[in-house]
Amino acid sequence: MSRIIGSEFFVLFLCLIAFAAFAPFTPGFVSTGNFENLLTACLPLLVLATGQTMVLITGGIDLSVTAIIGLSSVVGALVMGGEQGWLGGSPMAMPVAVAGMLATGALVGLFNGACIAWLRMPAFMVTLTTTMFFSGLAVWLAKKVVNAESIYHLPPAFLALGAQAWMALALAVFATFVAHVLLARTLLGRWLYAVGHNPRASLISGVPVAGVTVGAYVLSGIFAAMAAILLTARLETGSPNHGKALLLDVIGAAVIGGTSLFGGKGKVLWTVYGVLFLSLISNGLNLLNLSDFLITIIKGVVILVAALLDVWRTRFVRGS
Amino acid sequence: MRASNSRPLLRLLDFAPVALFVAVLLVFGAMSDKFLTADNFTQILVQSSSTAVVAVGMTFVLLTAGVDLSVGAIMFVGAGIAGKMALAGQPLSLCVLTMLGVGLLGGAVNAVLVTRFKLVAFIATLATLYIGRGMGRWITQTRAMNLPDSFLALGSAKGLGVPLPLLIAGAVVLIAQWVLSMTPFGRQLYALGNNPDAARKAGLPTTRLLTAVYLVCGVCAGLGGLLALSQLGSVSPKFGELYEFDAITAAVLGGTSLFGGRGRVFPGTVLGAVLLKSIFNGLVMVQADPYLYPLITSSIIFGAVLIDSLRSHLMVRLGRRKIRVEAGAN
Amino acid sequence: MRPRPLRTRTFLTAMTAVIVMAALTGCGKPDAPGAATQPPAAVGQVKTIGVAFETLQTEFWVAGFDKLKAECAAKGITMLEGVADGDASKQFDQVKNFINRKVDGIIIVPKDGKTVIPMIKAANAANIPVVLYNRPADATDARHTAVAPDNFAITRETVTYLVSLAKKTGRKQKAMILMGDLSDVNAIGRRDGFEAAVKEAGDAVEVVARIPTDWNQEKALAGVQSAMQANPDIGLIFTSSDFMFPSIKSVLSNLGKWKKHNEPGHILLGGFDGDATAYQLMADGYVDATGVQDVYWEAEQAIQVILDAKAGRPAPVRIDDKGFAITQANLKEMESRMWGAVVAKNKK
Amino acid sequence: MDFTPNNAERPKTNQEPVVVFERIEKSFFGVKVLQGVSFGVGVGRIVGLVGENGAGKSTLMNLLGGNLQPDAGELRVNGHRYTPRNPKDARAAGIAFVHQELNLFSNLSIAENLFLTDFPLLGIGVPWIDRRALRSRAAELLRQVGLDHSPDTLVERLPAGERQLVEIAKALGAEARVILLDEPTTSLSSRECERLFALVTQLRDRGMALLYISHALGDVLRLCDDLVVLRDGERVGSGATKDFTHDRLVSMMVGRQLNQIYPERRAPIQTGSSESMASPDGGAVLQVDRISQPGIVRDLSFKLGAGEVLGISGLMGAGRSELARILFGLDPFASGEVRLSGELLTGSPRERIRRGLAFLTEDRRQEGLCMEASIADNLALVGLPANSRTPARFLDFTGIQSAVTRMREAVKLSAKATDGQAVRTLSGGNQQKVVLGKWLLMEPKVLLLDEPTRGIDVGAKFEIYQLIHQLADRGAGVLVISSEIEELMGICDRILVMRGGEITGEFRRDDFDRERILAAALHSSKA
Repeated sequence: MSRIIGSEFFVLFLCLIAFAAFAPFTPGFVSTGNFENLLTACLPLLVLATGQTMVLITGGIDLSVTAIIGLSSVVGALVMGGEQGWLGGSPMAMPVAVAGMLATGALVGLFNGACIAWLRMPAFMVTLTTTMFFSGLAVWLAKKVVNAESIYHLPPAFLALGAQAWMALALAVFATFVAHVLLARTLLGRWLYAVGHNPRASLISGVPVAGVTVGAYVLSGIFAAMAAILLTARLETGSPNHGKALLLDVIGAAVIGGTSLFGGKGKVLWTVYGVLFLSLISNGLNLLNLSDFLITIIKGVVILVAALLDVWRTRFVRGS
Repeated sequence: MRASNSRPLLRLLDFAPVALFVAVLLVFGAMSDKFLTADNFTQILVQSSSTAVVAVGMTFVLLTAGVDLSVGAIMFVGAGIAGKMALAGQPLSLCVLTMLGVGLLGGAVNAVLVTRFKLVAFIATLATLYIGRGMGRWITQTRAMNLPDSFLALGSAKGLGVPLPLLIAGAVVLIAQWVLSMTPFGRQLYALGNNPDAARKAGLPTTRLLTAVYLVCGVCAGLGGLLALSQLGSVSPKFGELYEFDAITAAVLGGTSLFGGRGRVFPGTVLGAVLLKSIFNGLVMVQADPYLYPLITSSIIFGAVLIDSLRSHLMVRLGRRKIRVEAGAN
Repeated sequence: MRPRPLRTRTFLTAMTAVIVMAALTGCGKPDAPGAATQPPAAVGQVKTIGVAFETLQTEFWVAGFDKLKAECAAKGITMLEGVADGDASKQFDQVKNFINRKVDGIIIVPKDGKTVIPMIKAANAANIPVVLYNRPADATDARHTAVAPDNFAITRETVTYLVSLAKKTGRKQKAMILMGDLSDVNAIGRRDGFEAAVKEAGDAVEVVARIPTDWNQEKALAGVQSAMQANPDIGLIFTSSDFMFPSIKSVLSNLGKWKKHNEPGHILLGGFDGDATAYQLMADGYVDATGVQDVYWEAEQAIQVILDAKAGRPAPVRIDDKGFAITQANLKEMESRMWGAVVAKNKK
Repeated sequence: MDFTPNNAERPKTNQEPVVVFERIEKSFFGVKVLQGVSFGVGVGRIVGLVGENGAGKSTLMNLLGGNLQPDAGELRVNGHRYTPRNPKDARAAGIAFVHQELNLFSNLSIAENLFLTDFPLLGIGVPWIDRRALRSRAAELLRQVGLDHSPDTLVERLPAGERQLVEIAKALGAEARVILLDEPTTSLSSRECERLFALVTQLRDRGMALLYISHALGDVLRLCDDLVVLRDGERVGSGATKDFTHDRLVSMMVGRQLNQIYPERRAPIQTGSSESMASPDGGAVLQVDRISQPGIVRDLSFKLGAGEVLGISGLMGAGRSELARILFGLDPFASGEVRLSGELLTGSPRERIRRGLAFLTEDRRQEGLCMEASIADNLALVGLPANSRTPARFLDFTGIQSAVTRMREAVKLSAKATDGQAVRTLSGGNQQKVVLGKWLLMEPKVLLLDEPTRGIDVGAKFEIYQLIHQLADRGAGVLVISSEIEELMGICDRILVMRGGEITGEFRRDDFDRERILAAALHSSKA
């Protein structure tokens, strides 16, 4: 018993429980189709939460991910968009656009990181304001450049990412895996944890604290851009609105997984479980045909319960 | 040497928030002759009243290094119930009490989660945010409710020539500032925010203090909701949305630290709230391009936060102990 | 809490675990206990319809939603619902869930005309008829039917009426528009309709305030207050949705400018939707005109299209809700066709 | 404050001490940490409580403070049974604590700190602070402890020593009859200590009972009237201070005959390495040449030889720690230059570490360790870059693991601790060993140590001294900053004395002299 509660697979067990709970009562829950939905649906969240995990580990927080999604989605579409796109039609369109999107994410991340690491501004406020700014910028861009709210007619090569479930899956899993290796097996990974534990001690021990912090936000930005790629391809549209609703889920998923908001504690694997759990719940509730306000309430309760379980089990483990 | 001549710079930065505020006013004033008028200013103040009140409550929580993301949801639930009651013909006074009661209740829930169950404030209130939003939509059935004019009357009523919302907000601010600076409770809050462990060792009633701040925050949310209602005259399903961020922003603009132990309600938080509203008001006045609103607003907020962090940065540097008095002007 | 070496294996194990779960569910027979409750869709007969709304945030959407519910109930159809809170991706999931549950038809209120296209394609692939309710899709070869009003035309008609009143005053009137969320097609359609009508008016009307409300009553309130402060002589206000009238009322009554259309000092008021609030305000004589879209008709059409499709009768790509501008002039004869009027009367 | 009432209360007849511990038993998870400990603290006495870390001192304190309850035995205060459930009860019983790490609130004024739990109010039940009364009462307390600051001064403006005095003023304010001081001198300069001791003696003469816990045995022997020695949760000795000598005390604490407190400092020869021939006067590994930073240090110049252990003495605030921080690149300096084995030393701490510079700071908790992280992670932190391979700096875990194990043995870390254990759970001594191990891992050319043995028990101290010498014998230069002159005299080859940011004296091992060193530290150099 205590082994299960103590083990880091705990949340995965919760997932199985939730799964078992839904299966009998939820029409269409247990079916290949639904599983594909579930999987494809949770991919953007997965990538986002993974990026967020790296920031949380350094003791920071990145609220700007949703803005990054909107902005890079628009940027990408502006590059490869069919009608008025900068490279519309050309074979180079897709690679350049993807590069552009990732670059956008990296740049916004760089800005966040610079303000937080070098100007010592509180991460919460910095990313809150940049969220406002860049999502505004995304709308403004689309409006001024192509005089539209969103951009359609993206190259098929790009849309394949969304159409072919396995491609999206491959991309997301790859990204997650890279993040995992980075955290668990590389110098930067260890430095991220060290900074999260104690920046001053880290600095004195020769950790380039500022650099590492910036790195975390840049990575988070890039991962947000990847989520933007997934969403844009899936919805076949570049739009400033993509992913707006995801912010709280992202942090929720990471924390449910067991990542600490105070830094130094967290794993990509845990986040994967957290995301899986949240997605299972919302997918199941959806199929149960509950009214949307009930779904919202239950979501809140789930986050609460998960947090309580975490507190309870850390006590439990300490005790035994 | 750098340290010595950076003192005036520090003094400059101390005034920076106010300076920025004035600057914003002047710029808009220069661009629209209607902006810098008594009427418009009272109007801005009235518009700020609800945000200010909620932000006051938020300041209490931030002082203890906590945060309350659920204020907007609490407002919504309170407004929903009060609205239903009003439409059912209940007297205004009862509705008002209900809103405050809902606020108190919401605060209590958060308090229990944070103090008894030892949840991180961010997560606990994130969850209550979801739950509250959901309940609100359920209560209102996501229908917009148009309230009886008695609410609007409340908003447009005047006491000694001052709009009622302004009077209420003013009273809240004064009381809050008095509590923070003149009562044992207030001072103990600062202590708690500064060093929780030491606070416990010193035998401060930490649990009671924490509980209190979340209750205060909840009630302020309820009251803020009331002020908003009294001007809107209706409850839409978006009521109170993103208020939590406005409140936090206002507090931080006013120099409150997110890490506890530092901050004032007056002038700080109030200033922040008013600044937020004057930006929007000014943008409308000067007929700015609608697409630029978010860009300009966020830039100004960013500037304010930047200045504040530079200031505390400098403080730390000056805080370094001097060992020797340097002879002469070297 | 440090990442220990050789975690990669654990990671892969877990990932496999996930995949295995996939496999398991995959093998789960479609007629597993859950699915069993679901009747197989018989040809020509409509058992279930999936309804995916982008939002329920205003009276207007709720009215449509309720009407659809009622229609389904009347026809003995199970209605599955989904509300996406303005998140296209979430809506896509909901639509996929419908498809996965083998519904006989899907009615979507899309976030916008573009993101909905992949959803339509998905439905096409599963061979399920799709109806876009109230918001059309951009040009696409994906098979669907859109039952939608012409935001532009209706708004233009409404504003033109207001302008004509403005001209009667003989003075050049200053005008203000409350715009919706600038990334919402309907909001844009209505704004363009407004601008067009104003342009035609020549110099009879001058727009002095364009306020972005993000469909938020409070922003609307603050906006109107500020604008009235800046231009006390504003004589015409148009709101892109009726649910923002309360904000306008609040400001104007504070300024003592909340006057009936036949009283002196009245400010010309126009809106869009034709909801209960608007009806009440028109009946009381405060609002001059509002663009009405025929919610009920749209709902009936939507359901009908699906029934037809199942019966093998193809429907046109576009069914226009002509809609109309209801004004103080034609209030009496038209109010029967104004959904808001019905709602208002039912409330009583 | 007038204490006669307290004395009056005290039953004159029975001579029972104010505080009595009687056969106290306490165990955690089945491990006995206190086994039938009994002793008392009499009126007008200073009782010194000494023992190694883990001997049970802190547990005793927590019992007295009401943070813990004894499994068996009883506590008595003024002859009455005393069963506190929380710090409040303790305060009510007139017991006050002065903790090692200060518990003041830097964002509040002195006065507010003094009366935080019982503010003077305008009226009973009126929650309105009477500022005037607050100020005057605070001023009175400050006078008693001899602090001449306005009560409104923010505590963040006070140096550590004065904060300590404020803590005591707090105790007086709470009308305490028993004051318990736990390692009160760890952050004080010797002058501040003298001031503190004077105050403590004065309080004793006023009829208060004081319990004094410290590792600084010299202080204990000078200050206390009676001593109680704990070892492994048992009282192994007690009695009037005069019956104890330093050595006897130590051997009681450690439980074995410690023939010396400082290891023999032998001239570095028999180590095989090439630098081994480097004598203290040999080639300098670190050259500091006229570095100045306005307001901090002026014209500092000195050499640190290969294989030399150089001590820096001086009062707190003489600029010793600041010097170290400047050398390590944490603080800027205006003019002058620093050379590491001949080449100019510049850049970030990271760069300097790469060049072979290491720095053990005075603040173990804040700057030395990641308290929540594991022992292994802390030990490995500095060595990580060396153990990572391009591309992408993948970590060589086997290399790291072996290095960690090597270091654990090198610093003799207690065998009980597992690699995965969080350092927070270790004793001060073991924590310090982890920090040291972290730096030894990189085989530094120059090691800067700032108060390396502060708050550490005798056994661990000795081992740390040995490590220092071993490093020097391997040809590294070691710079030791310490407030304990005896310590420096015990382990250094040479001692520099600093005052007001300047070097005011230099002593070679053969002419070490406590008095002259202190003199150089206090007023203009006589060296």
